[in-house]
Amino acid sequence: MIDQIKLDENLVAQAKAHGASIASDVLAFVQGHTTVAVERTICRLLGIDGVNQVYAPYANVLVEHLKEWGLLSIGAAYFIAAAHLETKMSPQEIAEAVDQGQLQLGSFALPPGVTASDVLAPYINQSLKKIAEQRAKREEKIAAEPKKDRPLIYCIVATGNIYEDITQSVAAARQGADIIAVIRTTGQSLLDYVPYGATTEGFGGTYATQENFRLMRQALDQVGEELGRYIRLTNYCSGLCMPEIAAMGALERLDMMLNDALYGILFRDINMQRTLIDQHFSRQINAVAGIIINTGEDNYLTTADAVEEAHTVIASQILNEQLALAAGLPSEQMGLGHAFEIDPNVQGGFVLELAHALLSRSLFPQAPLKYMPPTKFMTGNIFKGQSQNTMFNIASYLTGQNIHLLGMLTEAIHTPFMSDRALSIENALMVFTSMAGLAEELEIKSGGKIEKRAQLVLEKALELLEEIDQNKLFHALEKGVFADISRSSQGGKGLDGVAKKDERYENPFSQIWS
Amino acid sequence: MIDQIKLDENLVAQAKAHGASIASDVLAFVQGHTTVAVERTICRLLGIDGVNQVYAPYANVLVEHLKEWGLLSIGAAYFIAAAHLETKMSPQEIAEAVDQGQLQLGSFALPPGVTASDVLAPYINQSLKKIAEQRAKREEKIAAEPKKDRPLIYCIVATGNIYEDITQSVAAARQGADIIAVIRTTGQSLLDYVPYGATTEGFGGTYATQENFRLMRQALDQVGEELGRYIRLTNYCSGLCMPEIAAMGALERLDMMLNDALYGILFRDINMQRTLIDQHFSRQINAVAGIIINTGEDNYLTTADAVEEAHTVIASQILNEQLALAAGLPSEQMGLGHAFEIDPNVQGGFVLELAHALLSRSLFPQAPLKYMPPTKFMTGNIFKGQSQNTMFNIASYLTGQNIHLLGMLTEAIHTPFMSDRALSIENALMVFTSMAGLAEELEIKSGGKIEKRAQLVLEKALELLEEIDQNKLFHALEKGVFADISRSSQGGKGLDGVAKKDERYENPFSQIWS
Amino acid sequence: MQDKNFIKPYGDTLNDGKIQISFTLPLDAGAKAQAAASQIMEKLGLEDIVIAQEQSLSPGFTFYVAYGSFKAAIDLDTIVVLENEQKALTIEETDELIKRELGRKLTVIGASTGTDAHTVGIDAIMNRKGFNGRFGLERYDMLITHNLGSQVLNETLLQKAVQENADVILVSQTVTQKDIHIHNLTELIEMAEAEGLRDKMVFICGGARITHELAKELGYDAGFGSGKYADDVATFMVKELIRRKESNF
Amino acid sequence: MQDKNFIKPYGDTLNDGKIQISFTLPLDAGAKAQAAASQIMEKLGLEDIVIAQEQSLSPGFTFYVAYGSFKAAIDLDTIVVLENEQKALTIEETDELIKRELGRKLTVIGASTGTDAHTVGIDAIMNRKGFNGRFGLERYDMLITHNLGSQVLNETLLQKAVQENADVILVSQTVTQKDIHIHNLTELIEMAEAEGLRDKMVFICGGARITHELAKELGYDAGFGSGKYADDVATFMVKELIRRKESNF
Ligand code: B12
Ligand code: B12
Ligand SMILES: Cc1ncc(COP(=O)(O)O)c(C=O)c1O
Ligand SMILES: Cc1ncc(COP(=O)(O)O)c(C=O)c1O
Repeated sequence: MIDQIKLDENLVAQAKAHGASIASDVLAFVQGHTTVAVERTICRLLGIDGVNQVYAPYANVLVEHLKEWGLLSIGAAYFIAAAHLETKMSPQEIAEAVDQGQLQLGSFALPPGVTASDVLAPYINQSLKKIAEQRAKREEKIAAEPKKDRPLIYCIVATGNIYEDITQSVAAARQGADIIAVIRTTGQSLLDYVPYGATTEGFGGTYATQENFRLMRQALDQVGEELGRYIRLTNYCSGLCMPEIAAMGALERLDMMLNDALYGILFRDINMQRTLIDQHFSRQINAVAGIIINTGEDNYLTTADAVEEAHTVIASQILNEQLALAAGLPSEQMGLGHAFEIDPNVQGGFVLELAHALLSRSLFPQAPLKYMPPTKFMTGNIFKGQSQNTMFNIASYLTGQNIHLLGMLTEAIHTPFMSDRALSIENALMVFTSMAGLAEELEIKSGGKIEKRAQLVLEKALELLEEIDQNKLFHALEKGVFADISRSSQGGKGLDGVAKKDERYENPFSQIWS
Repeated sequence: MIDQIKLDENLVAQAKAHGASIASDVLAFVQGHTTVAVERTICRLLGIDGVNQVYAPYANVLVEHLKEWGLLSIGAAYFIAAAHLETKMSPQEIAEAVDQGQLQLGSFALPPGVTASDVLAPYINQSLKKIAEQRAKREEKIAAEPKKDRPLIYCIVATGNIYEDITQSVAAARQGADIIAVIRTTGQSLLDYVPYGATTEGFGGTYATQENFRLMRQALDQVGEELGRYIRLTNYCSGLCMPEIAAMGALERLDMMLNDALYGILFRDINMQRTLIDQHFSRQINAVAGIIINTGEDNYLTTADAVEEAHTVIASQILNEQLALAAGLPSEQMGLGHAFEIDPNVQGGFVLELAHALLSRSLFPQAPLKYMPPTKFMTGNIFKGQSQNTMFNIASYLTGQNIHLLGMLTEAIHTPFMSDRALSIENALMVFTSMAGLAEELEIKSGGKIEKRAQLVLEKALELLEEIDQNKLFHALEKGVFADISRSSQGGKGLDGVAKKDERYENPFSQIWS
Repeated sequence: MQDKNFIKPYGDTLNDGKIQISFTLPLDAGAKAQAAASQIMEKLGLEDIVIAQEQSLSPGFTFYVAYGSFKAAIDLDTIVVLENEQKALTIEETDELIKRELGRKLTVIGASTGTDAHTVGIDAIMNRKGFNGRFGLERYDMLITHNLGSQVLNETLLQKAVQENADVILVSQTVTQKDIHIHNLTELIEMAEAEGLRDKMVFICGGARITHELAKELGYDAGFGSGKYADDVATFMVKELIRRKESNF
Repeated sequence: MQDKNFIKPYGDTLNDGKIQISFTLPLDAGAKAQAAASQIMEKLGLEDIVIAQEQSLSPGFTFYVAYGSFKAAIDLDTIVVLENEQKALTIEETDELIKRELGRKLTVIGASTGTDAHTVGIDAIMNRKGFNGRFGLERYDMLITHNLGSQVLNETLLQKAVQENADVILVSQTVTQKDIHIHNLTELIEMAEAEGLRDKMVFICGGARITHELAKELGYDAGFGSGKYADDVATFMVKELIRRKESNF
């Protein structure tokens, strides 16, 4: 059996311990703070939906109002509860009234001893119930479908138009895709609000909106019924609205969410305090909703070298793992990321890829790993691209990966056409069919290059984690340990949306889930 | 190390013993006969070249003349020697005189005790010298080039025009091809003469002519110098002129020749007596010229099923091996054929392919095996074709094959364009580079499916060889044991060119090489 | 373009017209060859041209991969479905039809002709077991079949046809390089015409690169390419023989 | 066609014109869609059409792979090599030229603009280490460079340019879907014009899908796509600045 590799258990334990120590540091910081995004998420989970006349979401309207009046640190739940107690208005009515200038939330206060959780219990429970129902529905559908002894085929759609996305997704499902990810339009992650309604105008992707989630979920459920399979849906809870999108996904039964503790900091220049607070609440939501997170370690290798920086992927996986555990997200929901990004012209590169893939596989035996295809060394030569992807499909299959992000032969050219996806699915299914059973027939040479390489990368990851643990994560990010990118803890976008929690502060949901 | 597999040595020995017994039967028959092609070959090796006014090769003119006068069974060497002794004319002059109706060979006879070999010694030695020189030149060039730790990339050219073929071949060599095979025009194998001169009008291939050989050899030597590599040249010595082409190849320094004991019988409906006699002499020539033969077992799998009929490939390889040994051709020159022809939609088909490839590899450890790419299940979907070929490249590399016939993505459409070949070479080189060293890192599970499959196929091959041995080869071919094709020993083309040897008969070359 | 009967190629948005192209130019890679590549894309009538890849194959030859949008549109209303594209009858239906309308068994002679040694195609049509699960003509009760195999001379094929009093001739051609199939197929029809056989028999050809249009152009009654099986051929030939019989009255 | 300045695509024989095509039609697979596919090949001006593959992608969508021969030919004499395709100078040559002809250091400001977060392209041009072994602009003694990174608003870029008294603006755009790059690039030029900066600075854009033609159309001085490096850009900008200086006299 090839999908196992011997690791030095002592090294593994040390690396994970450093990860846990870093995560507990982060947690301590996170627990003392909130953000506008967290507060908007609470609003949404209390049932505040819709947009006002200038298309501002009511959740934003309410939270902006708090921020304007310097009340952010006390939190939305507190004021909604207080206003509700006094006016008997629902959270939605309260938000609309705020929008109309009819309410000033600062004028309300909770009587001593009364908590927002108590006051808002009916609203809270309604959301919890809806999330639980969606989770149960997913579990039921998955239990009913035939099990697959191979990676799940994950395809992206990125037309920018939700209706074209649906056409593409349904076709992909019929061709054999197991998971559909609707890629987000460029720029959405920097918006400090979630757009509303069905959208048809994105660039390099489609807006993540609750209505778009609903439309796609419906279409996939329908084609899934027809095919006797459950088609999983993925979107991105990253960027300045990370936890809000987590909430929307939980309500609309998304199955996976791109959610990385560091991605926004590194690749979108979002402030690190903001991101780390947001990701914690997002993961609590994902955890309860049974949503698998997909982390973004693959991104490192699009700028840094996949051989030299292999250990940063491993270190980051451990960080993501430990931060996820800190948020109550179990291993079974950790789609930790890695990627097949070694230059295909590197002599013996495939051997290294196998070592890396097996290292991830063995470090996180319970986790549904997400394996990303070649992107950096894809070229306009789509024929060569097709064979690069074949090699990737083989590596993924042999090493027992779980979430197999399909490489597209046109990666270097455009977001996928329907035919690109079909050709790529055909490629993967052919490999999975023809190579069925191969992993069981092969064994890795004990003490050979593959084991040695895995050991080396693990050692280097441990060193890096040690260093981060010593210097603290914020400082390490300032030094630029990941993807050759350095970020300052006071720089980046969204820092003004961070607030230190007041002692009156309450997040009823986090309380339940902690 | 993956390119080894455990075989039951006892089964191997039995199978080879049956092969040897079948071959010795064939040899007994062959030794009592000659054919027009063998006689023409003797003419050519005695220096008879060129064509007459109606473009008939002088070798044909002379041998037709003998046939007309019922002298075939005494052989060309005898009469040329006799005429030479009397007229002092060179073999070429004799042939020309016969063409002009100026000589009647039947009127000459050798004095008792005088052999053709003695009389013609200067002419014989001249050919032998030329062949030896060409062989030495090849060996020198190969010794000077860097060794390759991977299969040699074998590409076909098939434009029908020798000059376009050269353009294509030179480009392919630059792209990384190690071996160029000039595919023959459809129909040439049924011609009972070898066309003359440079040709530009073939269909699905280019005429095999001595001049075409020379032109291509020159072009490849030139580009090879430039690249610091030796580019090998291949053609077909099969069909009704099998041994003549062997001779031409020996003189023009071809490096490999398609030459199968059964191919012509099965796939061209050439009479089996004729083919078996011709192949023996061909192989003697190939042997002395240091030319690697390529056998055609792959062809079986284009009509028969690759899983069910895998054992016929093995049985035929053993037959080809034993017949080659009987002709003095060493294992190092046996490019025994097999093919990657299992439907890519067969569950676990790749595992079977590995078993088959390893079985061939292990049965003939010294032989430079020729591995053929997918053809039957190639479709007009060139993108899928590219990944089928990637899987083939991997199988070939992992199992340590030697002569790697490159699959073309356009296999189901047309003979290769320059770009098809370039894309295929790129595909193979990428696999060989990226997977370098992988075979050493993997081991085959002992007692697993791969070993069991190899054992099963070997058992079935043994059974078949037993049956052929019992019934004799002619009879087995009548029963249709290969490729679902049956042929009668009295049917097919070219039987009228076979003659039983007279006691005066002499083949000076065969005598030297036996 | 709004008319539902006009269509364009589809990339990821309706009517985006996206097409993928690749070709080699007999030029060295570089600015000049790139410009020539773009000109080719323009002459193909494409817009939004993307030259995605330029790759030297050898001095003097450069390979391009490109994408573009097809400007024109196809009017579906102008498309006529060909006579050999009718729905195939089952074996029973065909046998029944022959019995009813022609009242006798039909004789079919097939071969892979000229120097062509490919038999899998003609066997797929004629042999009992057929291909891809579609049975061959040998399985029809009302057909007498003779499969002459491969490398059959046109002369031999016609001789046999006369000898057996054939109703239908089936010719397979697989090798098409330098248009050898056109040469072979034309020769057969010319020989048949010379011998006065052309109208006495139904002439059908087939092969991976044969289309119905090509067959008609060459003077055949029909042509069948890949994805066509015995039932398609049987349906056509029987209907054609019935049509001929009827038009003779 | 005999004229050596006319060329056609090359398959395996000079002037065979062979081109490979693939596309999807929004139609169910079958005779009608096949006919439409052939019509598309004809409208592309191709002959010897081979529809090599028909493959259903989903109900309503069918994929085709086809080959054909290009009827037209390209007249190489009509091809003009673009101004940004000149041979690149070395770093030393460029520095030397700046010293000699302009007599001062030049200031270059670069960014990946709008919402575009791709930095590898602009870094390849600007960062010291460059790309594919070709050093970046930071390595030039006579250039002062500012790489603002990604997701930079056009506004911010122009502000910075004014502040630093820039000679050259470098803009990178990688995401091109729904023509967002055209929107971003146009906006920048319009803002520059409105602020009277357009002629004071050399505006250059780049990215995998940017061509020189497109750049010119959008009002830029030059555009550079893949396979272009810092030396190409440096050569162009210096020559352009010298040209401007000279034409001002
Ligand atoms: C199998 C095969 C062989 C086998 C043939 C064995 C045999 N007994 O038939 C062998 C190995 C012997 C062979 C040899 C050669 N082959 Co070959 N071969 C193939 C291969 C791999 C498959 C063809 C096949 O069997 N297809 C399956 C059948 C069922 O499909 P089909 O023929 O299209 O038939 C269907 C329809 O077309 C239709 N049909 C066919 N005939 C007819 C007739 C009628 C009347 C009707 C109604 C319908 C009909 O019905 C069938 C079912 O749908 C193809 C590549 C490929 N993957 O397609 C190359 C291919 C056909 N071969 C090719 C060539 C060039 C050759 C050689 C000439 C090479 C050489 N120079 O040595 C030689 C043949 C020499 C000769 N004298 O002909 C080329 C042809 C290129 C071209 N277009 O000109 C191909 C395309 C490979 C390539 N890319 O170079 N080949
Ligand atoms: C690396 C990468 C990323 C990294 C970027 C990391 C980083 N810091 O840059 C990450 C993972 C973050 C990423 C994200 C996304 N990506 Co991206 N990514 C790529 C990838 C794999 C390689 C791009 C690259 O680095 N090329 C190498 C550089 C050196 O090449 P280059 O940019 O062409 O630059 C050269 C020339 O063009 C020129 N040049 C470039 N800029 C300039 C400027 C000037 C002034 C000059 C003179 C020259 C010049 O010089 C360079 C050297 O020759 C490509 C696919 C591919 N293989 O090409 C996709 C690709 C570019 N990404 C794509 C997309 C859609 C995205 C996302 C929008 C997806 C999403 N919705 O989330 C996001 C970006 C979101 C956003 N806000 O922009 C698409 C773009 C499709 C299109 N044409 O519209 C591509 C093509 C993938 C695909 N097929 O879908 N991506
Ligand atoms: C972890 C993660 N989050 C998010 C994204 C998408 O980017 P954005 O959040 O800017 O839409 C990616 C892109 O691949 C990613 O890997
Ligand atoms: C062993 C062998 N000989 C010959 C040929 C070529 O056929 P022909 O001799 O008809 O040219 C092949 C074709 O693949 C072959 O495999």
